[in-house]
Amino acid sequence: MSKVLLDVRNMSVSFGGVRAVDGLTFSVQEGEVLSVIGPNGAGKTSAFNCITGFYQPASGSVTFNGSDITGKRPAVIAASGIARTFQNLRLFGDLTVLDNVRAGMHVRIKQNSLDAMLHTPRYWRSEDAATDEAHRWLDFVGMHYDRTAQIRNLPYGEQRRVEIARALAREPRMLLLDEPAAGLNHTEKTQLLDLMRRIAALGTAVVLIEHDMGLVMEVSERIVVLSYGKEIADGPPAAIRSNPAVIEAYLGAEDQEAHAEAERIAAEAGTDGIAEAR
Amino acid sequence: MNDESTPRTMEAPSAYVRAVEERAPANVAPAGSKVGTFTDRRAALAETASGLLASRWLALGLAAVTLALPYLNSSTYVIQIAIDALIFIMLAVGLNIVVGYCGLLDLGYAAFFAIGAYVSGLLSTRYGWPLLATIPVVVAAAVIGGLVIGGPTLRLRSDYLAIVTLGFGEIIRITANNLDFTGGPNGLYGIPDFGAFGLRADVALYWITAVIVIVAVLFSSRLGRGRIGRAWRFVREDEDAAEAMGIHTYKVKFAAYIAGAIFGGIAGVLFAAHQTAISPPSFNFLWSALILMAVVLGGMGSVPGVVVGALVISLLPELLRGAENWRYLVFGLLLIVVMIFRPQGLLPSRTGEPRRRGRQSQGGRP
Amino acid sequence: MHHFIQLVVSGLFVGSFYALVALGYSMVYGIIKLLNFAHGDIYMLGAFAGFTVLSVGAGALGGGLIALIAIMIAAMAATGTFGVILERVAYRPLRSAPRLSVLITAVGASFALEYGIAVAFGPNPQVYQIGVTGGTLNIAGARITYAQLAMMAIAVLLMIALDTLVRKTRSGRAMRAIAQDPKACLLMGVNVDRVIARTFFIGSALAGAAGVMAGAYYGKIDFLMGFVIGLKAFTAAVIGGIGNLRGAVLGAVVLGLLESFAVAYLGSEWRDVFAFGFLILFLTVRPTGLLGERVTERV
Amino acid sequence: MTINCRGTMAAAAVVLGLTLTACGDLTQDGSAGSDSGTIKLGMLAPLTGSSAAIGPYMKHGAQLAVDEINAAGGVDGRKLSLTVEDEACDPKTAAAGAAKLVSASIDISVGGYCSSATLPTLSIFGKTNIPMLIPAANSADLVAQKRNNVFLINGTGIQQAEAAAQFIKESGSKSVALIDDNTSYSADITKRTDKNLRADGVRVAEHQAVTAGESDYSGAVNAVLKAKADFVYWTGYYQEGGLLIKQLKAAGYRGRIMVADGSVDAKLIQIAGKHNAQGVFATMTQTPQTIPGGQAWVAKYKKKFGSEPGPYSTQAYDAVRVAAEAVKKAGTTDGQALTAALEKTDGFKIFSGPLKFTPEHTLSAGGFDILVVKDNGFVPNK
Repeated sequence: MSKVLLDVRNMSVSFGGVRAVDGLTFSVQEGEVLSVIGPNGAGKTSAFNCITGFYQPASGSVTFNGSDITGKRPAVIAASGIARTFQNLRLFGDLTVLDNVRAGMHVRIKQNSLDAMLHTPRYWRSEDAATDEAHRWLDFVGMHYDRTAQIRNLPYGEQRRVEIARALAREPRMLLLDEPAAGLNHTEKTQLLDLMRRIAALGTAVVLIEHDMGLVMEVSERIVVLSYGKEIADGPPAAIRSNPAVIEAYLGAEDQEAHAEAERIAAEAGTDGIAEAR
Repeated sequence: MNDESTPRTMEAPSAYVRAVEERAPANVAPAGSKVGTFTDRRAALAETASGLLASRWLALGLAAVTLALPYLNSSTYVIQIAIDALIFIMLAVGLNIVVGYCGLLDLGYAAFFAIGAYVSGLLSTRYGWPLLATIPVVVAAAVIGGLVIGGPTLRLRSDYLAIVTLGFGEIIRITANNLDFTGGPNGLYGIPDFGAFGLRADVALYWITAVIVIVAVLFSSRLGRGRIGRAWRFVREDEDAAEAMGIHTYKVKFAAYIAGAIFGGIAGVLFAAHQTAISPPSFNFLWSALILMAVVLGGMGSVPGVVVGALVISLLPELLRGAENWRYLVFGLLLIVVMIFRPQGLLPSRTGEPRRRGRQSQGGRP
Repeated sequence: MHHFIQLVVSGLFVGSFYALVALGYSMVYGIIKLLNFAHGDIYMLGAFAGFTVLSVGAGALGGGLIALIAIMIAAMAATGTFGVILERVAYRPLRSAPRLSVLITAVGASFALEYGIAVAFGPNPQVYQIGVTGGTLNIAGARITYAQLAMMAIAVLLMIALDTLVRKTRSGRAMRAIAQDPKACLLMGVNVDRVIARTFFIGSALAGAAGVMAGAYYGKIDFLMGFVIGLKAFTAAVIGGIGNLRGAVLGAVVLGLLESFAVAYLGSEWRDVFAFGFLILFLTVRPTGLLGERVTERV
Repeated sequence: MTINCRGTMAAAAVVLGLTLTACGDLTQDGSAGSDSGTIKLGMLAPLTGSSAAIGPYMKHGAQLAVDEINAAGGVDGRKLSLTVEDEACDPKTAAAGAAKLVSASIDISVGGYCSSATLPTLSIFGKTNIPMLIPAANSADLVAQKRNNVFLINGTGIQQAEAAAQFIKESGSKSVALIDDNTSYSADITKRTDKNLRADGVRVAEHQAVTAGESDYSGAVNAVLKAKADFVYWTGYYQEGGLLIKQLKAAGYRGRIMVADGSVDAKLIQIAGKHNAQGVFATMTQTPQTIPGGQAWVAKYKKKFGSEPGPYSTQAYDAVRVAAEAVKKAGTTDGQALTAALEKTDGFKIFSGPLKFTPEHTLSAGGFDILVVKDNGFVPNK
């Protein structure tokens, strides 16, 4: 189809003897909507964390847009064009909605400390441009509430939207969404589906971790299935639906539970799956 | 201060932004609708009070009163403690950058104050430099101090920083006490001032201090609202999320630490000029703790709050001369009580949006 | 040569005080990741608690080692209880608050303790009316007094007791479990609050014991005596690997020895500069400490 | 350019918590000597902080002299008044206190306890030409700037060091260890004693500085033993001095020990333990307790304040008397005239002997005695 944007080769990471990600290899094309699915504890979030630099992969390589980003600092990886959301919302709770979105623009705001102290024309220009752009992104995601309010006072669904707006404001080539539909009602899920299509239409590749199979099948062009940290299937939704290995992985649930628990405890990372391992 | 990574331009809207504009859905949120804000009345009241204090008119008025003080009362005593208070304000807004904006607990802030005082004192008394000329050297020394101590520790978890900075504060004080070069325990004396300009020496120093401190307060408040200031708050709120947005958190923390060091260093120059004699006991842990107290009491991250906090902490002992032990006992209890019942301080920072200037919003909100 | 041994003896002696205080630091840190800034002041409180007991019941107790141990147990009960109260009043309400808030609260508690004692007992030092006296022992040319030996023996006994408690008993297992994963413990029905309170009790009691020992051995106590030893104990805990109890003891001994030699070769006035400089250097090179595991910050 | 007070703006300044008293002159320092009216004396003394115990001794000593002089009709019919401000042994507090005294237009300063806290007050009093008769602080740095309004009433470190070196030499010591607590007062004495001893050919084997406020001085003790010193001179305060003596004795040190005036306190003996402290020497300024005939003064003091006089009571008492004498000689409270009168003072009787200032404005006659611990107190040696 088109150019390979992200190329993950043979990536592994383990916690206290448990291999959370075990020799994972997959790639993402430019502008593609790809879902990563798998039973609980299959290593999806760990894989995300390795790609975005929050975990150091023990082995393997991650190439993005032609350059090697394996083991780089999260900030460097983000600056190279990968944005992400978190499984449990990670917003700046004390700050306003607009400030949260401005975070995504941080590396693009053309202003230095001197401008800020002296309030130069450049300061006002850059601040106004940032504010305008933040409003546009909030419009884009359909954030309907007071944008000058502290974000922690907003309903959950709206916070989800702001987190996506913040990631989009990074102007990423690729957006990683970690269970964006969790906790949303039916209407909100429909809106999310629409939003993801509009994001893809911008030319941004979307990589989605999601448990809602209806959503996944609806939006994905391709699906990667993980189990025990390994890829077991890769293909279009229709093929995945009838893949025996996938069905086996989802049905053989007893073993999975134990595996999931082991990974969770080993990662020592609460429910989110990100420990600061730097 | 060096901000992280080269910012890409925002001047010309990228193809990306244009695409967004074209595709933006028509059903835009009603601007400023208050749906979903659960702020209770008390918080709203506090916000109004701090809003009033943060308003530029009140700030201008206070600056004017500060500058006019010698016309109101020029007794030696009033000028003396007013300069003390101004220097303390400068220290508090400097520490506020580190603790309030960026959320790094620095318990050895007096170290930078000491570096500033000693460097300017040494250059002026031993080598006859005019005090003004020592300021660039002081800034350089403060930056070096910040690099040495921040370099290894800012990578570590936040609570290590607290104790390492405390240790650093002690190292600086004890070293100044031990070296003959720094005058040993008696310190340095006979430090000149900036010049009298035909005025009474202390009044001239008052005005110089007032101008420097007013500018410092203004700058620290503006830094807090700009790009780097937002980055500090992002780091304070959630380091991981900030990293995920491309913010190099280590460099951002460093910038805060160095900015704080520079404020502390310049405050040290003013202190040396004011006291004419400096000695190690002036830079002990108690002093660092008092500055922290001013920041916490006033409201971490809120410049108006921190200024008020600094005024209270520096003038209260003068009003209550002679109750020292009780004072520290009350301070300690106050720290606990404030943290449990009002962690945002007396005048918390406003969460509202800054006003706009320059060209009006085009699109986005109707 | 005998000078060398003398320095080792001095280092071990000072190190055993550091160790008792460092243990409490490390325990509390290990279990709730709180840097209990007031811990050094609990050591001071222990010394004053012992002093008070001594002034009230001086006649009844007489002198000597038995009286000292009785006073020590009383002071340990007092500081232990105080530690529990401190945790309940100042730290527990903030358990889910940002870490900065709790640190500031701990600084506040430290201040309140120091100056509370200054107000209650006056700022001037107090003299302990009990002393451990006795002869001197000669080991390879180095002198060690029986008092020093007694102090070190008590310290070692307390440490062994703690080690056994943490490793062998049910409540020790609960402590280690909470240090691993407090949420899981809560789900498994462990009374987390009670275990944390117990940790504070034990840590504070150890510091209190060290305070009484210092009072009895040196004979002089004052309200600021906990400040520097608190810093040193933290340094020791970091050197050993914070959260690791055997590490705390090892770190304390290493720090005591290092200081002893630093004083001999650099002069007393540079001791603290050396100790804190070493801490900074150590954190740069090996932030996890001698026995520490990889530090992961829970987010 | 004198500017009038404006009520409205004054109200605004109250926000800053400042009391408005006067509108001074912004271009000149006011220093108005007078030859009538009350003679105002100001004193900075440590009323809080680590040395809070000393403040009342100084204050009472000075008050006693003021009351005596006033009762005898004052100075040329002019009464004396005394204002005391806290210095807390903290430079910043001391400077603010000095400014407060200047604003209260005192004529002469008779205070100053901690040297490091007194140093920043020199320029504040100096600007308005107020003579300073410093009763306690005695660092040589105080007179190193050669400000002509500064006079030291207490014997200086120089004189104490001379007395100490003299005694050490006469004791026939072969090897001396000097220990200070790294504060200005203490380090000054050891440094000068060191110099004097070397000049006299006595071997200084060890020079240690310890940190005040701690408990374990085994580092210093080890160093003393290693150096095989037979004479230890401690120049810090009694808290650490007591511990040091105790630990030296416990470690088997058998030589002589001497302490400086900061350690002359009954608590030294308590902390060191009575048996350890016996025979410890001390260098001390002459006190009423040690001066023949001083008992009457002590009785007077006790009757008035209900407590024993303490360190620097006599020096504060003397500072006031010297001040009064200077006003009497000069006939005015003008700073210049007072300074001239003080420089000419010769033979005025104070506790340490007949008063005459050296060109550096320090006492010409030392006034240091050697005391020795006997039972629970210090008594004159020999």
